[in-house]
Amino acid sequence: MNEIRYEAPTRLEDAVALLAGANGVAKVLAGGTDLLIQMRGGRVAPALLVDIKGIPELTAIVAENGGFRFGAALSCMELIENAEFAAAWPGLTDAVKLIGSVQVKGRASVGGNLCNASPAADSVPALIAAGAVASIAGPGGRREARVEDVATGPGKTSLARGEIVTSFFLPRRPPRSGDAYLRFTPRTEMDIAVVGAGINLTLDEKGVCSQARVSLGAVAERALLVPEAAAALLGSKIDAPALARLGAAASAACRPIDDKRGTREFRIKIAAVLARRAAAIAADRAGRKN
Amino acid sequence: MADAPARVVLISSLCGHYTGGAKEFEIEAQTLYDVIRELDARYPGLGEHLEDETSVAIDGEIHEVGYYHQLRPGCEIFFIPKIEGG
Amino acid sequence: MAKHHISATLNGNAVEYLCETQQTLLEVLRDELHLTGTKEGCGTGDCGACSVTVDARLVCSCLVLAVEAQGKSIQTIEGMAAGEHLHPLQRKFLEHAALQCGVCTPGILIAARSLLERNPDPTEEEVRFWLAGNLCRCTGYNKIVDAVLDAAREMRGN
Amino acid sequence: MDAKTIAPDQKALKVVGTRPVRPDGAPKVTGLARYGADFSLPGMLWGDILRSPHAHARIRSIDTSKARALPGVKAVITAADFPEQKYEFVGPERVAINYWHMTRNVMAREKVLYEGHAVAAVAAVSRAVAAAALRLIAVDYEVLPHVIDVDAAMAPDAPLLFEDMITRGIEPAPDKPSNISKRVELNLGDIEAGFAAADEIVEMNFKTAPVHQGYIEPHACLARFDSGGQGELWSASQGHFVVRAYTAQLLGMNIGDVLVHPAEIGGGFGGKTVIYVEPVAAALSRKSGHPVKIMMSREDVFKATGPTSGSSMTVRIGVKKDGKIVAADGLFKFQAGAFPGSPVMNATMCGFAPYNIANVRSVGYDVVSNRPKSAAYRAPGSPISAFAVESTMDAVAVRIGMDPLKFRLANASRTGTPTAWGPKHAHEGYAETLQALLDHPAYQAPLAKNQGRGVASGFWFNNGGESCATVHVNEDGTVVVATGSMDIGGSRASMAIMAAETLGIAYDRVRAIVADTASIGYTHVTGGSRVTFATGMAVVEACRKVTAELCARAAMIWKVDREDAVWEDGCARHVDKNDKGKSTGKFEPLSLKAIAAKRAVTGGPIVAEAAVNAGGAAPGFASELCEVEVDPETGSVKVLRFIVAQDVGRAIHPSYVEGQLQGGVVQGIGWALNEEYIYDDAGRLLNAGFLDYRIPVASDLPMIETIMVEVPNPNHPFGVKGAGEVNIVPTMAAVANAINHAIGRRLTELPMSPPKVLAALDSGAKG
Repeated sequence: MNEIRYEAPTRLEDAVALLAGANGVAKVLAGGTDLLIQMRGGRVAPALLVDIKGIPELTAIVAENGGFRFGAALSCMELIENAEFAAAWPGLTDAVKLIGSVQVKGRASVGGNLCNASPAADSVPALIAAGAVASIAGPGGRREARVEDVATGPGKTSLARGEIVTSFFLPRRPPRSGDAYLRFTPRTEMDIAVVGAGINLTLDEKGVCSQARVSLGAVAERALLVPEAAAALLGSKIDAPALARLGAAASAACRPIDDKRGTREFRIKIAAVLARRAAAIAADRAGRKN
Repeated sequence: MADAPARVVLISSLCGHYTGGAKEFEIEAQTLYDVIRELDARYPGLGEHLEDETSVAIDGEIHEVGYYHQLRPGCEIFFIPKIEGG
Repeated sequence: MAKHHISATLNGNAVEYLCETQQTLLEVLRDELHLTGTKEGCGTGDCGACSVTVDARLVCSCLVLAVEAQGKSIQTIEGMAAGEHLHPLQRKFLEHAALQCGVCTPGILIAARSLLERNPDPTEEEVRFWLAGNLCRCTGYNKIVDAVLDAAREMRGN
Repeated sequence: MDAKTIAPDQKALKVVGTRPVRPDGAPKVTGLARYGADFSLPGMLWGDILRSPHAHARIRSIDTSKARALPGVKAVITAADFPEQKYEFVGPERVAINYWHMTRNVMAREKVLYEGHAVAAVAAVSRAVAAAALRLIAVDYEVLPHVIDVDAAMAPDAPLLFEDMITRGIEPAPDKPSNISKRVELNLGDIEAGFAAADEIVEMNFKTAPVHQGYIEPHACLARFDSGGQGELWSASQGHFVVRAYTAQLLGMNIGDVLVHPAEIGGGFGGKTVIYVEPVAAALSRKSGHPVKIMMSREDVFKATGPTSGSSMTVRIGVKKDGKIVAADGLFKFQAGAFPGSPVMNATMCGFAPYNIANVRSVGYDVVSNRPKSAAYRAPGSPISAFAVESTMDAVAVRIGMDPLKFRLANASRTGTPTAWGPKHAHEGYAETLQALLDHPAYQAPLAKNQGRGVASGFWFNNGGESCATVHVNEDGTVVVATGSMDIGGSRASMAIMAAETLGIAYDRVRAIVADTASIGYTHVTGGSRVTFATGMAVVEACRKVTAELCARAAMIWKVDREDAVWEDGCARHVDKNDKGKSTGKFEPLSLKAIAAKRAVTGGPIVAEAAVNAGGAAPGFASELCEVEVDPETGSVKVLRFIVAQDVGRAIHPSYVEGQLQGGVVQGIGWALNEEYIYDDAGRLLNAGFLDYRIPVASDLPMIETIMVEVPNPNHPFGVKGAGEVNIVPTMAAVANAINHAIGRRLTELPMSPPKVLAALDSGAKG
């Protein structure tokens, strides 16, 4: 039996040093809800596990420049139980609520959801739409990256050896902004997104869309930022024609596969439906007058 | 005294195997034992098949095959497939 | 190999155990500590039969490494009743016949208690969504939801 | 949750029909109850099983030497460690026990026939060592072409699982082998003349996916077998007596040398009436000289244990304009899995059973393919044919513009109605379930856009059969009732209720237990909805022997003739047999407790046993109403409301009967909407887990409303018919008919998952 070393450092630099200096496969352990299943299934056989939950800044949630910063290893339950955060980012909160069961959310983290790099990760399209920035620490020091630039493909990230995503920053939004995330699954819960759509937008005094970000999940090798879809909303009152253009742009951006969770054709159709519905919810949250 | 004989029907599609296709019989019997013995006498091996592989409906009531079943004069007996539940 | 020596609190009592890194909390609870009330239904966090709380947080013990429990407080089904006095949820599950085979019951009771600690007056929909991570194949969930709502009513004292 | 008793009570019942707490309740809510995986013994080893990565392959050789050499490994076995079984001829009607097949399913011999098929097993000092040892076993496979789908498996050029299998049930026998293990046919009347007389004929084709029973407890057992040729098993099954018989047979042991302890069972639904791990653990224990525990993983449960069959079906129904059905024709092709034995015979029998039809033909095929061998699942076979028949019935009702419940009522079978399998129906109950739905306000309630309402019905043979019970009167007048029936959902409570009722004492004076295979006589499986009926009859008979004995003891105490003592309301009372058995009042009645106190001086312990082969089980009928809302943009179906009306004969413990109805319906909803096996091109299962094999979760469902129709069965002392199975029979069709009502599209393939519903919406085809 090959031994697995377990370390639970309380200082970030120690964690980085452990990961950078490891010989053999080294894995970051946050919630473990993906990693433990991969280990059980024999898909990963790490020589070292670095448990980062003991590092204070990785499980903190703080206000920063009118925005929010939360630790990458903070459990989903702790995040969604934060009333201020839920009020400020209802769409992202909805997305995090959809990550597995209450039990899974009691362990799983948004950092893990991103770094596991599943194209279907629920929090990722919502983070991308929100314009979230990931803080990363590594042997070369600290850096920042847009969330859409972290995952590069199924199970693959742009993180260098020894790098850890430490926290996410969500900037303050202009007034009359709203975000929403919707996903499609056959069951109401305990399911993996067949398609996910995250939208974050801002309306001007007249109710015209002045800013928008649209992101789609599970329709490509990674969650996509879809500027063409956002463009369909800009300058509109999120009315029927704009929503139709949004749906068309969303479908056009899809490059999905057939798999056990959905067909290519189905995903392309549903992407349009969810994008339209998410945009309507976001607009209402932004205070649109109907 | 000659009671009305029992009407005996074999619906088991296997029975053709033993009876060369014959399916309906009239048999003088007081108990199911008499019926099974009589059929086995006519078609050697059929008796054991009926005991092991079928259930029996006597006037519509379904039972496990048993020698002890008393038969009323003129009753209807169907040997039917065994039902396996979940 | 060198095993980890873990000190934790289990159902209110200090406990120590040895474990290997890859051993889950579920495995240690059942195989080392012989508390078999916590069940393995899937081993992948999809059925909730192994639900326990760690520092009052509801989790699947199949998705927690035993080594992670160092210094933590673990609650299992064996610690739910106070001596001979059943927890109201346990009593209501019996009164409502909310179990058939009963193998999912310990996990559901732990999950339901965790819900009522946060939300003493849940709606039927809130109960159904909170318990979505606990599969039951026998009951269709009806009587489980009834029992949880009734227990909540009693615990609120009306 | 109202219970509707159709027939008036023959006599007032005091305990039957009440809802007491089950005797085994407290251990099950405190975690103390012990299930299959919860037993351990000193020196115990962990067993693990190596499984085939291929759907179909010939085993050239297995090299276990490296595994045996690994420190901590105490035994390694393959099929060579099990005696060969002789090929037994069994009739094509039966879901039969064929040990030649069974031993090969437990451990592959010449070939592996599905991904997950067991090929070898190890026992080691830890789970980790056992897992490592499996990786050291080298199996040389010759991979063969495979076939998954039933229609493909029936094609003339299909790869053969058994090169010498000749279809049974066809005279003369075919000269070529095939994957078709048997053909069955039932006939009533003249099918061609029937259709010739029809004004309208509807014919439709259907496909259903295999679905797993989905019990939450994976198969698990602990075995302690010794070199002296004896052994003990702690096993969670639906029948510890059949586990004993099968295990003894597969190990070449005498039945009497195997003792099986009934662990609590974590769900079965038919899937635990067969064995997988028990003989393997036993063989490992015998070889290693240590106790051995095996727990299946959830992945193994999906890949290697029996789902119910998938199917391909055609149903044709002919009617007169007035709604009278004149002919019905069904073709049912069932996947048996890797070995013969699908429930297709049940399907052919049950499909048209609810209806009075003069001309019926029902043809079934049992077909093997490279997937796990099918096992029983809740009313095996009947829900599958009912999906086809009840969907077609709905289409016929639409075609002739008749209310679907009234259409069924007009054709409902009653006592004396002939059946396709021969005998006439001997019991009522179906029409009452239809009437219960017709009378329900929900049936006429308005529906919103994209909502629809559907109904369907079903039939199932509740079973009887062999059961044993022992009743002991304790020194203090309490009573122990022991039976051989595994308690899978409250049967201890129903046994205690029937005993208390018969003895005339309080429920809490009776304790019901499940005895091991050495402590009670043979009792058939907990399945076929038979326990409350058959084992209940044994319990009542044993209690009556006890009351007779109590009367004899009372007569001795009073020094009167035996015939002058009768048992009434829990007491022996003195009567005058010469005066029409009038009560004399000469002696104070003697309670059970009082007589128990005198047991020694009146002859010693008061104990009675009863062994029955229960006959006269009455069939179960159910009718169901489903309301759905369909999302026209995604094809997602939400069940808004569900009502099940089932004839249960009599509900002994109504809460547990309601639970059976609710549970069966929800399993049917999963079967209807999401559950399926997804295979890749190599025949490997892609969704072997609860994440992607989607059984319903609490938030998917509404409350399931139950109507317990009670038309008592005169053949049971309390009128029991059986409640466990028929509730799942109509469900898939009820959902499909509701979807058709909502969107005007007839879904004919299960599951009716969102992509299929959306495709139907996008296609022009109106249902």
